[in-house]
Amino acid sequence: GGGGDTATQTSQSAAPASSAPATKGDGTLTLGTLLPQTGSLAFLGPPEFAGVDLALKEINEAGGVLGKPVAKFDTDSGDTTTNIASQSVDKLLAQKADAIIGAASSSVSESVIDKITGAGVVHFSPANTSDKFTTIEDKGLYFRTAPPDKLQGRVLGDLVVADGNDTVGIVAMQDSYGTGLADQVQKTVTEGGAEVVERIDYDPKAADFSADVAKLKAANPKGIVLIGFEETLKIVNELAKQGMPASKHQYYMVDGNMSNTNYEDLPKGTLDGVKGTYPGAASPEEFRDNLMGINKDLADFTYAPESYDAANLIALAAEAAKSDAGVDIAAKLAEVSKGGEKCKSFKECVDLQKAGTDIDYEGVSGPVEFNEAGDPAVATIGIYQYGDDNTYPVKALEYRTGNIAG
Amino acid sequence: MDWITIISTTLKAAVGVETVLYGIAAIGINIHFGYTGLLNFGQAAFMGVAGYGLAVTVTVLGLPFWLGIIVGLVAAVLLAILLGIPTLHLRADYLAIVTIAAAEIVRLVFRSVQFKSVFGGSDGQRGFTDGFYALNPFPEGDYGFNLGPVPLFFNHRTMWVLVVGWLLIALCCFVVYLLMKSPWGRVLKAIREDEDAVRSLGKNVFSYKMQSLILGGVIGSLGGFIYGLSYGSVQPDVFGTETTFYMYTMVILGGAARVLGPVIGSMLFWVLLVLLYGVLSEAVGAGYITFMDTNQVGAMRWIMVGLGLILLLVYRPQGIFGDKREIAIDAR
Amino acid sequence: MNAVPESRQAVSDRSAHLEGAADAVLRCDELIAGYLPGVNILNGSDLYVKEGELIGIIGPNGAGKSTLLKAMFGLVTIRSGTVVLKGEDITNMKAHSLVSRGVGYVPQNNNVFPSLTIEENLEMGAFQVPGKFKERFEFVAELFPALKERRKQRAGSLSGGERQMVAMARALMTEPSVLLLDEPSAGLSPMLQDLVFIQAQQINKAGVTVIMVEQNARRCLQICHRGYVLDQGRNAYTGTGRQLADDPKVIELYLGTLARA
Amino acid sequence: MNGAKIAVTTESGQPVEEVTTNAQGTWDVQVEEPGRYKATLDVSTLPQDAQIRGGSNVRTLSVYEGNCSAALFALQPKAAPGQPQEGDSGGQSTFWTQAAQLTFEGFNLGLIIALAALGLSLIYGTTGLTNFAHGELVTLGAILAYAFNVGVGLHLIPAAVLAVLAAGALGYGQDRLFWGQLRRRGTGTIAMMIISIGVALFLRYVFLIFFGGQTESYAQYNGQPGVEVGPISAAPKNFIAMGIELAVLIIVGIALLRTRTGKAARAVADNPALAASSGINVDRVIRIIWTLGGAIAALAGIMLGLSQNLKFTMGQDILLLIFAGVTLGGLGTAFGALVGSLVVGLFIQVSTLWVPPELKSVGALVVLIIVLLVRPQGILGRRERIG
Amino acid sequence: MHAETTGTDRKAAAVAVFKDLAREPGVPKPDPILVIDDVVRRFGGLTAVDVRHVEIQRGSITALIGPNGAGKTTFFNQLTGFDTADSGSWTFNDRAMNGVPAHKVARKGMVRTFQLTKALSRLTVLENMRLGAQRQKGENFWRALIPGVWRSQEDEITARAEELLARFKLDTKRDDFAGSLSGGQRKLLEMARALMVQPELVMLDEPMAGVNPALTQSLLGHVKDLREQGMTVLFVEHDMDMVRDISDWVIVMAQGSVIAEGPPSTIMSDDRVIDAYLGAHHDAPLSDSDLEAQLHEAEAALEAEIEEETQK
Ligand SMILES: Nc1ncnc2c1ncn2[C@@H]1O[C@H](COP(=O)(O)OP(=O)(O)OP(=O)(O)O)[C@@H](O)[C@H]1O
Ligand SMILES: Nc1ncnc2c1ncn2[C@@H]1O[C@H](COP(=O)(O)OP(=O)(O)OP(=O)(O)O)[C@@H](O)[C@H]1O
Ligand SMILES: [Mg+2]
Ligand SMILES: [Mg+2]
Repeated sequence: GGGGDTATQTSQSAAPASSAPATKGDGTLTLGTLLPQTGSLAFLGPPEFAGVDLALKEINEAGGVLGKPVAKFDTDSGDTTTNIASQSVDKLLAQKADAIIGAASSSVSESVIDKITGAGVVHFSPANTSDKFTTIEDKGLYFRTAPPDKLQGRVLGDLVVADGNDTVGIVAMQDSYGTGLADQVQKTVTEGGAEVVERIDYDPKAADFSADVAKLKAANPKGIVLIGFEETLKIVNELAKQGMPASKHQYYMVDGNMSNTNYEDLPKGTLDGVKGTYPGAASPEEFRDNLMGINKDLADFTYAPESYDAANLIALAAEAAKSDAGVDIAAKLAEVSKGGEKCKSFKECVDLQKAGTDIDYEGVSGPVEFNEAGDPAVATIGIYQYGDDNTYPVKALEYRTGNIAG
Repeated sequence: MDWITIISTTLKAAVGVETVLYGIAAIGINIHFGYTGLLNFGQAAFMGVAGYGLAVTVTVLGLPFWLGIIVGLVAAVLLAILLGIPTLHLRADYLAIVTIAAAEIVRLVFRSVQFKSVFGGSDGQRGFTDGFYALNPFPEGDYGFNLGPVPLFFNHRTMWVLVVGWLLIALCCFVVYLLMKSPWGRVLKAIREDEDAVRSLGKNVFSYKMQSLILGGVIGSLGGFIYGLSYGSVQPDVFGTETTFYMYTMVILGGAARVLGPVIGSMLFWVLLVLLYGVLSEAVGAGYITFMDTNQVGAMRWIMVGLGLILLLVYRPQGIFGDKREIAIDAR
Repeated sequence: MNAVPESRQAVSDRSAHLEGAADAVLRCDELIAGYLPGVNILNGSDLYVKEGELIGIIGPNGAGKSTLLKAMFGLVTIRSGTVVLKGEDITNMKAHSLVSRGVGYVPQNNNVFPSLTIEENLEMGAFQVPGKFKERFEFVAELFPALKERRKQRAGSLSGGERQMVAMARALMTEPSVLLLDEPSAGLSPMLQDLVFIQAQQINKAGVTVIMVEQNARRCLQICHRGYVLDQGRNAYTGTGRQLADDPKVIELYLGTLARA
Repeated sequence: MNGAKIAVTTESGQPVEEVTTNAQGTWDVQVEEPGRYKATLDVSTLPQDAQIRGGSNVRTLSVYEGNCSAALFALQPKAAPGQPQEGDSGGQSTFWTQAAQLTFEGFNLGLIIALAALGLSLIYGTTGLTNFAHGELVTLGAILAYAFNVGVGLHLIPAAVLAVLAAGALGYGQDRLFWGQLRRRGTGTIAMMIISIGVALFLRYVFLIFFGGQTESYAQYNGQPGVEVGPISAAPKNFIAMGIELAVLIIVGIALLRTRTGKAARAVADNPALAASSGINVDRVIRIIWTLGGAIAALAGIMLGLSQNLKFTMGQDILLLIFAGVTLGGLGTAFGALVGSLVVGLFIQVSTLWVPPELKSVGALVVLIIVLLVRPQGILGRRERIG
Repeated sequence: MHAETTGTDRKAAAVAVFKDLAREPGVPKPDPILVIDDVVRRFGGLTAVDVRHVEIQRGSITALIGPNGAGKTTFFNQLTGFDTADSGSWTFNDRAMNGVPAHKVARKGMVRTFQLTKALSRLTVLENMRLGAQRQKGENFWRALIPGVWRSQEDEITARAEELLARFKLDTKRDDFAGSLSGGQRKLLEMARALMVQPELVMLDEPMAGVNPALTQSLLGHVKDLREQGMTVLFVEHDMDMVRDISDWVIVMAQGSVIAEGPPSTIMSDDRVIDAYLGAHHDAPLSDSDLEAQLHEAEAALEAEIEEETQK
């Protein structure tokens, strides 16, 4: 990866003392990424970087933004156990980034949002799901394409109930993604008349998950909702070990743990019949092929679509604003995301824009329409089902689109 | 290669917020470990209870900022007492494991779903800094100067944090300097060497250890405040064992039982971290290094940091300021 | 560190001293050694010991007696000078390989393994000759019956004197041909002190070369063939044990008159 | 359930529609507006012997624009009057089943920790080095086995054997080329401790580069289904792994107590200079210990990987537990490490009977603190003499 | 001999006091500073200390002797609060002291040294000494912050420390780390540091083992001076010359209990003491004839051994 990152830094004359955040821009749209290369979410880094890289490749092939190729600087967000994200942001700001894509972890984003938005730069996360960001003070500069857990939780909860699971167990990773989604599922499921007999929030760093599963087993739910990231593999193993295979209990998964190629190594039929919800209207297959073109080693695709959409949206907003300054981009982001002629790729959209048409970018991760808080307002959730080979087919069982707020 | 950015970020890191907050907390560790020989591996917990004390007081209870600071300090003192009473009678290695365990307990409780309404779960708390920034004497804008072509600027918020932080560091160092030259400090150092001997000379070892634990813990808590105030938020995982390990590294890098050791160690650590990353990521970005991709730069940085640490200590086991003679004395 | 007593009469001249060294089992020449960089503790001491000799080294505290033994035994780095054992240069050779060449050593401090039992301590003494353990164990158990009773007790819980016995016994496990003893009688009851000195003599009679550092100087000089007085890292006096014990200068500076009173 | 009547009303009570369930027991109502609706099941239309679980026959749902919303009325056989409701009984036996399972899991985890702790304890015991890189040695073993297993394509068993051998060799090399050199230079144990943090960082991120950030599993024994043994259900691999772990622990423990090299190792731990004076080749003993420690750590890693899959931080994640186990048992004793680790493992797992699993380490750590307060020298440690 | 020449009332007084005392274990003294009753300490099956009744006379120098492992050090540990006795009680200056923690014992004026020395390795010799001084103003946290408060006291302490160091021949080592001292020097430091406390009762555990005899002799003079200043000294020692020279009274322990008490001259000829402790060659330094005899003995034994070997 990393093609086309050569930034033109010659224009970087000394910054004038006590200058207000740049509002004009320097003519080049500079993107910074603040994504996990290390730390506990390091496995999310490759797909996210690949998503951004893919978008950038397409944008620059289509002529760039404002007539110039888009520059990009990659940095490491680490995780919250080290404070390197802050240093990374310093670097990106020093390099005059106009928008920063990241971070994966809500906690990390929270720790740097003041710094980023304080500098008048767009803070655009492909993965934050914490509901704090809806109300956070962000000067209107914070956006996210993250999978909206309210809608997904609702769809998933509904699915669980509709499948006739009167007793449900929820096993959720203990962070804002896991607990947010789990709360929504629990609410929907309970409303729907089923009983959540066990809700387990686990520490993703725990040495093992046998106690968590033993607890679940004691409650013996009919349906089991697994919410988390790739450590779900361990839980699936543990479920099999403790005699709760997918053939006896109906498992449900979510976007965070569905797109992991490691399941293919499980014995045939381990995940047969498991259902899951995944945001995005399109079949992910073609997109995945494109991503593999960027990074052939990808084994997990979580948040790649969201990252891709983030980069595209920023670029389109910059085009619409005719400026690469963060504040200007932020002002246009909502506009390009909704209300206009629908278009799906940067090239298509930018051509429409050049023709003076109002556009509505429809992303890989969903329709992406921003509300005032910078959160996506509409989303499409696909429902998939695993087959005997532990993979799910290209085609979803069904798609549900809805307003996230309800 | 964007050398200007690399140099600028590196130089800023040398005095930046992270250097300050780790440096302060490391001064506390130096009191514990360097002077008294207490293996406190739970310094992060002192930072944590302080940060959370402040955050919870302001956001959950809605009390003013300075009250939050008081609550944080009291929390740190209480933690010290709570940790100290049972463990200070034990051998040093047991104190280590108990403090690690206590720190983990504190962290896990902060991040737990059970107490989410108080501590905010894994995302922590935010929105408690207004009181602090209301005191900011710097009008909005950037402050700094150009070092040749290298711009060195901080915005007004950072400036305020840095001024307060470095003043605190200066104060702490001064206090440590005074104390460690005094008979009080002598007792601490003696306890580090052999408790029984000190006891036989009529000093209340437990009381001194407790004083040391509290003092170091309170200084550590200042680091926690700086963290919360500069980042505008507190998160549980920041206060993990890793943080404490890094602070130990800083203390040893600078030279244990030296007044300025932890501060210099912290500077060195962050400079190393930022410089290596700047050079590596720029080299990869500019295509000078082709055997790595973006995803590996972060890892490569830590590999180099690991190597750097190893080399520094191999060639200067006593740290920057340490006394070679002291190392040569067999502590066994 | 430099003020050497002026009256180095007995060894005023190195060559005179070393005349006898021709057929020495172990000899040190001009040893310079120390612990900290730049600080020498031994400032060129010479020593030799002939086959079957019993040598005593005495001197004030901090003179470098223990350092000299450690240097010979490879536990302190020698900065210049040589140590020769039976014609072989053993300067800075590792301690364990000296043990296999038949040198035994009883350190002054920290001379037991605290977490090992007495029996295991002795077993470690016979590390290179495990086959002989039983036989030698019987031998030392007879010398120090207290040890046999306590064979399962950890050395860390022993009294000061009991440790000293273990230390001595440990060194006797290998049947060394050269034995270096650093204050073997310190901390022992008068009865056991007697035993140690007698034993040293006996061992020596059986053909073992013994070098003994002692603060129980009078006793030491009484039994040794030749003695060295070490001061500030140099040999201040040498002579036969009797000569030294009667030398008024030596008495005044190093022996004191207490026992004579 | 066929033929049950369900009435759907808006929240305020205006009727929307009434439906009867079809043969599959499902029903469907189309509503015009998004909002909150009530669905009420007419209990009288249910079969005689069935009742609604939970009792309430009303479901209040939110229906959103363009979406459907499901409501479920779960039925259960009506209990004969006077008989206790099903679900209350059997609570006791589930508790004990769960307790049995958790105890088993406690041993399972405890043995793995013990194995890792043994390696740490050996190295700490002989060299005084608090090795913060030990977690990475554990990871190293797991990853080496992965490389032989998935990379080279060997079956896991020969791959594991190779990995343990290789890790032993690397342990030897580490001491030979690195730690041993440091010792020779007279580097103090504190400096070495910090150096080990450096080594840990170095290794961990080398793993990240070569292994990647995601979780992987071995090619064999992956997702092995469990078998029921009494109240316990476990995969066969668990039993075998536990057997191997226990055997290794006991053999090494006895070897340390009984063999000459084992005793020499303890002697070196006590006093290296005196050990050398006794004719022990200190460097050689330490090298043997490093070799052994590396190999045992690797075995622990493989076992951990077998039961919990592999990740580049797997060793780091259990390091705290390893330290806890070592300290709890009393520093420097092999059986102490075993007992201490078992206690840690057991408490982590069994405590979840009462505390939420996310806080399971808290339970174990609290116990650790309490034990140390009662027995400051650790479970098997002994007091020293003073003066 | 030093003390004899300056010999004054104290020595005379002590001699007078002890002259008429019965020579039996547990004999009451006219003015005891320390009174010990039924102190027992067991380690597993081993009874290390089992002392019925002992009194230590104020202002005297009392020696505690006994074979290795008799329980002398353990006894010290009990009295000074470093170990908890299984049972027993003792009073110091008529105040009950059992269960009092070690540092309080020291503050009350009862200070001990350690047989296996405890040098504070990474403090200089001078700092080691200074630490011994009591009631230092600068040892309080808040006062430590204001150097003016403690500076002058520190100077006094330093002066006193340097005086003692000179006497103990450690003045050249003043600024070296205590960890770099030789074995004998550590012993000296251990004792000098205890004297910095200026205790009423100083308990020395084998203070002179490993100390050069010439120096020992001059230090004994110092100890006698201490007695002149009113200090009470209780010491453990295996060097009979020293015991004979300075002690006013000797207590003998064996297998944990006190088996005999008496003035040095008579105790050395007590049969039990000779059997249990002194052995055959106790009374005088070996004369040459003794030595010869010994040698012959040894030779004979050796020959017998060799013969045995050869016969096998
Ligand atoms: N912690 C302990 N555990 C077991 N036994 C012990 C312990 N401490 C001391 N002992 C035993 O108690 C006895 C008395 O020991 P103590 O150190 O008091 O002897 P001592 O009279 O001082 O002898 P020495 O003259 O050799 O110093 C010894 O036999 C010793 O082995
Ligand atoms: N580990 C060490 N580091 C630094 N200096 C040391 C060390 N050990 C001893 N010395 C110094 O070396 C000198 C000689 O010490 P050594 O132990 O050889 O004396 P010694 O003659 O054996 O005295 P003693 O009779 O007291 O045992 C002393 O001045 C001491 O301070
Ligand atoms: Mg010596
Ligand atoms: Mg003793």
